[in-house]
Amino acid sequence: MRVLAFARLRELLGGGEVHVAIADGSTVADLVRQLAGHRAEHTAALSASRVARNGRLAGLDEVLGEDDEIALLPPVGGG
Amino acid sequence: MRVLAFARLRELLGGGEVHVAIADGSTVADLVRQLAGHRAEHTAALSASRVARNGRLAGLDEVLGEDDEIALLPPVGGG
Amino acid sequence: MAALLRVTAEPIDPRALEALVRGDDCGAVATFIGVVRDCSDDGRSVTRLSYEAYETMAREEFARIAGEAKARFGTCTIAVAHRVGDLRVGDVAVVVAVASRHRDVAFDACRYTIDALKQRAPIWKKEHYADGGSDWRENRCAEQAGAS
Amino acid sequence: MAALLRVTAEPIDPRALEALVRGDDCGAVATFIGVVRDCSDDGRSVTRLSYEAYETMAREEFARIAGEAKARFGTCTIAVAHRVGDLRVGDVAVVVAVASRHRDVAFDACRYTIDALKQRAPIWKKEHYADGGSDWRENRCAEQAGAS
Repeated sequence: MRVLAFARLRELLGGGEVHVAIADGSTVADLVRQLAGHRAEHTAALSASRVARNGRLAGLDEVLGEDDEIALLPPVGGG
Repeated sequence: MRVLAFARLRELLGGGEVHVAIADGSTVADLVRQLAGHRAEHTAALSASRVARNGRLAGLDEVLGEDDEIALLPPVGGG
Repeated sequence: MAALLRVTAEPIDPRALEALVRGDDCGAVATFIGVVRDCSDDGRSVTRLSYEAYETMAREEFARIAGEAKARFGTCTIAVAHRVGDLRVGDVAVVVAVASRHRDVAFDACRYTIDALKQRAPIWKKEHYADGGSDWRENRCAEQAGAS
Repeated sequence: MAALLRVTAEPIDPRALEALVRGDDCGAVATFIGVVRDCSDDGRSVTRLSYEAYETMAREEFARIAGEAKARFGTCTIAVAHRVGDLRVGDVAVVVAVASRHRDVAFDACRYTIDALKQRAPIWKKEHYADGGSDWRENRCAEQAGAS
């Protein structure tokens, strides 16, 4: 699936749009674990971030669909 | 002496700058009475107004000097 | 230049006022623009306004207000421009621009300055109505001492 | 048009934003301009910033914030523009313009909107320092729930 990454997470994951193959029935938490991949810096950055699903903040237990637009949102700094 | 009049008082007194002959030792209150001259509309407008002497609000008992700049200030409406 | 008041018969450019107050250490500019409305506070249809000012005293009053704002809220730079003469609906009557390092100071000082100016600056407004009438309008007041 | 958010890589003209919100029944316009400072909150010398935004979500978040502001403070029209890309010291990063009949509503809604946008809009800022370093800076937060 398609995952948008911003700011620090964009840099860590090597791009603003990353493609991830997920198993059927995966949740937001599963996706986050998969993206972190036991890398300490990734884990820290992801745990400080929120996940949006189709433009709304998502809970960790929400089940993902292949067509969802997932976005990884580090702490914001606009304005 | 020279008296500046603004807004409603400018219109009532027939000009933005009026010249008034005052007796030696006249106070602000004397000047106001003299300007009102028993005319009801003038008296009402002056009693709702404040008097500035050389750019600062003046008390009624202050004694005027010939060189003072006196200004008649109706309730303000700026902004 | 820490405080500036302009009384002018020319149209006011809020951007020019902001340029006066801004500096490289300023992260925030709060600007208030007062515009001539088509309707008075009591619901009459307004066609134009005329403003007049006792300019020398207005300048002194503004300097006092700016000093108070800085003492209360913190370091900032404040500029004000007020139109005099005839204005039409949609014209800018007054602009207050405040620049500061942070936005709380800019907002607080901007609001304090326009509130105090409306109460205290020797500036007067005459409203002209669609029905042909006109009236000198006073701002709702705080303290107001009669002169006689 | 009661609420508008623009995310743009082009310089922002606050006057154009004010023109969008103003109408003949609006007596007050309150505008906040956020400007790139030469110094970070922790005192480092800043040479430039880069902003990025999740634009579709930022637009939805702004619509929610504008709705909250109107519900709390009263009728007003709100527009926001936020720069993205590289900005230098003195560049305008964000503008919030609010027009209303009276100034209290305009001031309150303007301040609420910029405060909420800084807390909630999916927009990010990287500071670049004179010493060659850089850092993603987060705004001091209200509620912040971790994702994992």
